[in-house]
Amino acid sequence: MSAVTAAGPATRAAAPARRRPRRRAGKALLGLAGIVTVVVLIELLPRLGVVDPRFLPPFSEMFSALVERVQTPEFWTAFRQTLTTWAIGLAIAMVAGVVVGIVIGSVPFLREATASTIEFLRPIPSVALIPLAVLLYGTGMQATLLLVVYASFWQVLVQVLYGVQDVDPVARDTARSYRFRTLTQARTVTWPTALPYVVTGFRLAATVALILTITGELIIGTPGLGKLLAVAQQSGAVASMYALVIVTGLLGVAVNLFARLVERRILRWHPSVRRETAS
Amino acid sequence: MTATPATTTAPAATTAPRRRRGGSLLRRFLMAVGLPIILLAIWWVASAGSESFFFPPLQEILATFPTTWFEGRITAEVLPSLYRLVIGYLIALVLGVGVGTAIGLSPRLRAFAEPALEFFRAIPPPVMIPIIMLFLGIFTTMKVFVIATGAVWPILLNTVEGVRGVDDVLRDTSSVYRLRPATKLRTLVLRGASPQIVTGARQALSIAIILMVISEMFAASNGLGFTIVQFQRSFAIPEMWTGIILLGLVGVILSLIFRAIERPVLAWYTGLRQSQRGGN
Amino acid sequence: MLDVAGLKKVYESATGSTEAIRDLTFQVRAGEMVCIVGPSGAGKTTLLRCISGLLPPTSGTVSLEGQKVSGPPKGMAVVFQEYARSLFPWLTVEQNVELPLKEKGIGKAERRRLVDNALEAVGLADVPRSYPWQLSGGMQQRVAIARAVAYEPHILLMDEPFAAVDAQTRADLEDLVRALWHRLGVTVLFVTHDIDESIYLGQRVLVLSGRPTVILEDVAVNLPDTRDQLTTRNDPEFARLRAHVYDLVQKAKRGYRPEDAVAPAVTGGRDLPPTAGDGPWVNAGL
Amino acid sequence: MLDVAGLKKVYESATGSTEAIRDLTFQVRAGEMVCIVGPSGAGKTTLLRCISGLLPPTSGTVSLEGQKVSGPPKGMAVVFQEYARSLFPWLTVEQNVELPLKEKGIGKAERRRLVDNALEAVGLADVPRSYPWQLSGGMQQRVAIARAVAYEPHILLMDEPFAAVDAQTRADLEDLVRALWHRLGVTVLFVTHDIDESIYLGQRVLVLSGRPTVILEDVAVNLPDTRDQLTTRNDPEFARLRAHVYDLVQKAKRGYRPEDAVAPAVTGGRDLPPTAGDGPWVNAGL
Amino acid sequence: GGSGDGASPSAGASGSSAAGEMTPVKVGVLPIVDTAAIWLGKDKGIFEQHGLDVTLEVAQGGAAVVPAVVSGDYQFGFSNVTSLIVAASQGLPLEIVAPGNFSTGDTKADIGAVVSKDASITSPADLAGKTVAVNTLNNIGTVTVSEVVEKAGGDPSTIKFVEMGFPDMPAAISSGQVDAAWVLEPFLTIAKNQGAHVVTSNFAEVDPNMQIAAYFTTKQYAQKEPETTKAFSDAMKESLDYAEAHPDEARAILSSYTEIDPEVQKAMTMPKFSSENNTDSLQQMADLALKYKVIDKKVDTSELLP
Ligand SMILES: Nc1ncnc2c1ncn2[C@@H]1O[C@H](COP(=O)(O)OP(=O)(O)OP(=O)(O)O)[C@@H](O)[C@H]1O
Ligand SMILES: Nc1ncnc2c1ncn2[C@@H]1O[C@H](COP(=O)(O)OP(=O)(O)OP(=O)(O)O)[C@@H](O)[C@H]1O
Ligand SMILES: [Mg+2]
Ligand SMILES: [Mg+2]
Repeated sequence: MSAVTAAGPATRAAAPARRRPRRRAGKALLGLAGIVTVVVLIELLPRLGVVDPRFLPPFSEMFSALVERVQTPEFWTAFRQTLTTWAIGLAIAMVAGVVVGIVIGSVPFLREATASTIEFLRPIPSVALIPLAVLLYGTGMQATLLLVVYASFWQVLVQVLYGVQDVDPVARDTARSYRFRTLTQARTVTWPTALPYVVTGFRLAATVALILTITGELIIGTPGLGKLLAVAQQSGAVASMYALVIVTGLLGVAVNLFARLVERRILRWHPSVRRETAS
Repeated sequence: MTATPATTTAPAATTAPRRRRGGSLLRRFLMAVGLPIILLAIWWVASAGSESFFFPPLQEILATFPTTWFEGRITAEVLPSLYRLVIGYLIALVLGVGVGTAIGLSPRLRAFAEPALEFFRAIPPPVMIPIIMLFLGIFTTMKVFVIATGAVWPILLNTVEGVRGVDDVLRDTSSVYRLRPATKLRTLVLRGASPQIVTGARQALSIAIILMVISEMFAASNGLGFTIVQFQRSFAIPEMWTGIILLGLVGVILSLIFRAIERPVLAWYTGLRQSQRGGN
Repeated sequence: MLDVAGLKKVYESATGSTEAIRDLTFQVRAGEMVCIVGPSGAGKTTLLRCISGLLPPTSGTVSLEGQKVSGPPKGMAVVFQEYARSLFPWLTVEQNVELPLKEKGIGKAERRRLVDNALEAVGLADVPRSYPWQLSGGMQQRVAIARAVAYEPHILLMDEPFAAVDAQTRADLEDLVRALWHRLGVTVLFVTHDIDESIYLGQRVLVLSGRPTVILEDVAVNLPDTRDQLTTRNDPEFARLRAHVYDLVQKAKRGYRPEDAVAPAVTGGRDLPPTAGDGPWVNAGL
Repeated sequence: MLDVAGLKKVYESATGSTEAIRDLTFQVRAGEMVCIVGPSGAGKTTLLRCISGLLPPTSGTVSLEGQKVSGPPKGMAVVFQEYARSLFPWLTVEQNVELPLKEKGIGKAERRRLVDNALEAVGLADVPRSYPWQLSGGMQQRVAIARAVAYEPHILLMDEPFAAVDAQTRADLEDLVRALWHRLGVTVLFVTHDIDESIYLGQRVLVLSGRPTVILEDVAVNLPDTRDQLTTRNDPEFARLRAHVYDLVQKAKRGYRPEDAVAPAVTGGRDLPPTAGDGPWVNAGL
Repeated sequence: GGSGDGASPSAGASGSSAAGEMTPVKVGVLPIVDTAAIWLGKDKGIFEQHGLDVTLEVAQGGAAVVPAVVSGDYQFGFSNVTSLIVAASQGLPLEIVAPGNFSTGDTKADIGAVVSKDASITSPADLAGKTVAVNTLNNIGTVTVSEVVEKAGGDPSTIKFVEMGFPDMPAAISSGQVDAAWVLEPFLTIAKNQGAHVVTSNFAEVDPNMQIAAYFTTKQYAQKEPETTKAFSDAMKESLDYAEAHPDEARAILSSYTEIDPEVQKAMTMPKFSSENNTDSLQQMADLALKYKVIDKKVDTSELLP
């Protein structure tokens, strides 16, 4: 009675493989639904008179302003300039934040010695540094870059500091017992543990950097989308201004999509990703 | 084979660490002030003979400090700012943890809300403020709102990630023992995510301070940030520097308070992480 | 009571799929004590997780008291193989044991009593206020056991629960589980690698094949109901069963599968004698 | 080779201090295989962690080859009791085993060979590209063993390394460790709860008392050097040793301590006979 | 003077350099109506004729312009006179090289005015005790509004000034968040279109010929580069005169650097441009700044002039 007849080769099941992209598509659809909800809200609020359409125009007006914008070459120049400033600033902040964070976080002495200074420097708003930035670098990209790096560096640093602290003691002991070199330990134990924190840090820093790129351009006058925004604002071109706001918002969404994509690849082992990709 | 009288805890062992702990308090203090003092010294020396209008000597800045702040500005400018800061921060905390937990628990909700949230997150506050003013006016409510909406992101993001990363086996344990949703939330999800929530809360603190300043740059008539901007505009540069220093000090003090609150909340976590690092 | 029918579990991952359980069918009566042995990586943990409703099976069903299991059922306690990770690091030992009782709605005084008794029973009465990470591996495992014991479940699933404790403690805990079983009439599924233990504890021993898992044999343990560490283990029937199960596990380890027995060309088939253990409750591989 | 002198370890925490190890003194010669047994929570893990230089002792010293140990020494491999947490979840099985070899500076081809051999030896040749969390508990433990084996250490510390594997695999792994020991002349410290295992493997068995730990007895295992699962375990000397060690562990569990033997008023003192094991390398409870 | 319609860039250069070796200068300006003259001048090639290769750097506020000029990143900048007076009072060595723009003197339709939706506010005196939005506290707006209120018999110290960007003011008035707002063009026109009425044209009321803004550089730069400074000063003055003489062109140039709605652009008032600094007005502004505690010591504005 205990004999089993059901044999059948180990199923390299094809069904789930088909299911996965569909699930991802479903997710994208849900996200789209979220955006559409917001769009509908922005369209309706002014139309229903909840807000004055002169100050918050309906989405359709913003959108047509955006369409007009997108056709001008100066928009694309500005767009490229903004992206450049943003990308360079973010890259500097990420690299510096991660390196400094891992070094400081791994050495208890450094961690203790720098804690108060970090807490002192962190809350100083970049906007208060504008005169300094201008003084040091004029109004070119570098001045805005200074603000961008200053603001987003702390985001990364703090995330990395906490991430480094999260290393499993047993994993750390394993590394030590096999006498991993400091650098190997940082690379193979500390870094992967901190990675989920770094990804969050990246997402935070990416938007902070974007915000400061735009703000810097807006206030200092570094060329870019922010400068267009400043002009639109000064001229009372409301729809046109919101069109640019939409562009920055979309940039933010793109950054997040990118971060999620990266996360799915490099954090495959992490419980959060594991659970969500498991059947 | 000498027999030691057996007591579970060696009495000698209990006094020594207490002394050590007392010593470490002084050490901790020295650690905390060491680097700042060095940096201040460098600043002092480097700026000593400064002719630059925008980089006055540190000596001059420090000399301006008392007259600038201690003659009424603390109550007139700093306290209102701090009030708005604290309220905004608390709102961000509640909102961030609440929404973050919901999003972290439900992949569907996350898929739905994330792009829209990311959209708003990427919009610079200086651009958003005019819109917010339409709804909330120009006074305290608006500023509190700006602080809250800016500071909520690190908390929200970290909470989402923390909740997502809660240990599987613990999760299973909780379902097996059929913990009620409320208990599960309290004892499993929030506690499990607390290290990361604290990270976010820490981040948010400095962001809140930054946004306090930014919100006071628009439609303001008092506040620490407002005062700094005023100094900056009226070319009262040493005064502006004292304001920046004061901002930093506010940051340090708030972070000390934060640490005092964080310590008991995360006692288990630090204990866990340190338990095997040296055992003492 | 418990009815596992045609259970199959395939793990999917980006790199490919792993068929952990091929086809399991068996029943467990209420109040029965069933031990499960099988080679490492066979799918024992997977089986327990399916039974406890934590893992949806790929196909087949698990029913408990006539109800199809789709989430963790009421009155069940599980001791996980990853005992260390199943303790809440932010709760003390005491709180860890108490938490499920609170959820069950047991009054404070009663809770106290249950917690104290359970900790006492596993030999941890002196560390109630320690945190799990301040304990040794074996002590952590005993906390997990105490939690399950204090919960007084109807059905108790244990996954190698004594792996990290010393021989003497292990014997004590074995007797504790049997005492609990007697006292509460709880249904127990007990995964172990210790063949002696499986026979000492169980009324039946389910021997699993290697992955993908099917049942090799369902061995009935015809030992007297009152067992004790000395006499039971010296019983000749005990020795016979041990040898038999050991033999089965060894075969499983070598890759022997029941279907090999009917497949004509396989060497080494047929060397598994039909056993007396195939009671009415077994329907392996239907 | 290894010299532990007056070792004492007290864990400090906010809630109070726990004296895990009171006073341990013993030596291990190069190339010796020493097993350590003792009740759960005795301080075995703590001892290994002190020896491996991961945990600073409260007092006393550990020296290896004449050098005081202050950090993990060269050429050491440790299999941790928390095997699951000692595997890096972000690396595949293969990478987990390979990483220390890379650190050691071993060339690629040689690394491949070592990794493949080690995985083969522990029976995991078929899952090199899985992640640890895709494996069963016993498989994870075997990955940790494979990592230590592939490392070809001078000194190998193992903390209940076979707790999660089935009986047959356990026997195979025991033979694997002995083969490795023979082949490389590595010094092995092996913590186990399985008394049979300790005798089967060791040249000496250190029996520890309950917490705070001292050495109860250092039992010499006078069994022939070539052992095998069948004949060795049937050796009458094996049975004698097993009974003796079992007796010791049971006493330890009941709270018996060597100082009780000299304390005049303690009942049950004196019932521990001086054993032949007190060789020149033991100085328990100095 | 100037070269008429400036159609031929190579025509008789009044500057010192030949067309081949232009001196590059950067000027920090704001994207507002007040700077129309320099944009027009650049467009017409007036600066080229003076041997200057002008780059106009747009900033949002004076906050960025003054430091940039002080640091030498910009050679010249545009700022309202009160800011310059404040800078001077703090010892910042600035020098006015050309006037910027002036009040039209039309008390009914100047380029800046206090507007309100509140029908009960009709005279400046009614502003006492009310909330009034200005773009920058303690600056030209608060000073002139206070002065107007006092002239009308109100108590300026009871006005609650709040700070807000010009673009946000029409909305704030509309929604009643502020009782009144001091706005400049084009927001003045926008606000008026939305039903706000002008309470007072504060610039024109203070002084019909009030100088609002100026182009400046640092004293060091003026000393070090007297020729470039002179060239810029000359070109600027020429541009100002040109803009004043060709109001339609000045109005049209707006679309090159702003996004003002064409309707608004047509309806709005243009400021007055003139090549002569109004020294009386400057001194009066300094005195008012002292009076309303924007600065704490008297400033002699002649020191600001070359
Ligand atoms: N999350 C997972 N993803 C992919 N495969 C898995 C996963 N969990 C388990 N497996 C595979 O399923 C099989 C059975 O695992 P399971 O944990 O049930 O074994 P087990 O019988 O409990 O073994 P052990 O006695 O070693 O604990 C193993 O081959 C394992 O590799
Ligand atoms: N981090 C810690 N903080 C406080 N006490 C600890 C800590 N780690 C271990 N202990 C205590 O030290 C004692 C010895 O622990 P250890 O882990 O060495 O025991 P063990 O002999 O390995 O036990 P087992 O066989 O159960 O693994 C235990 O009583 C334990 O409670
Ligand atoms: Mg298992
Ligand atoms: Mg241990």
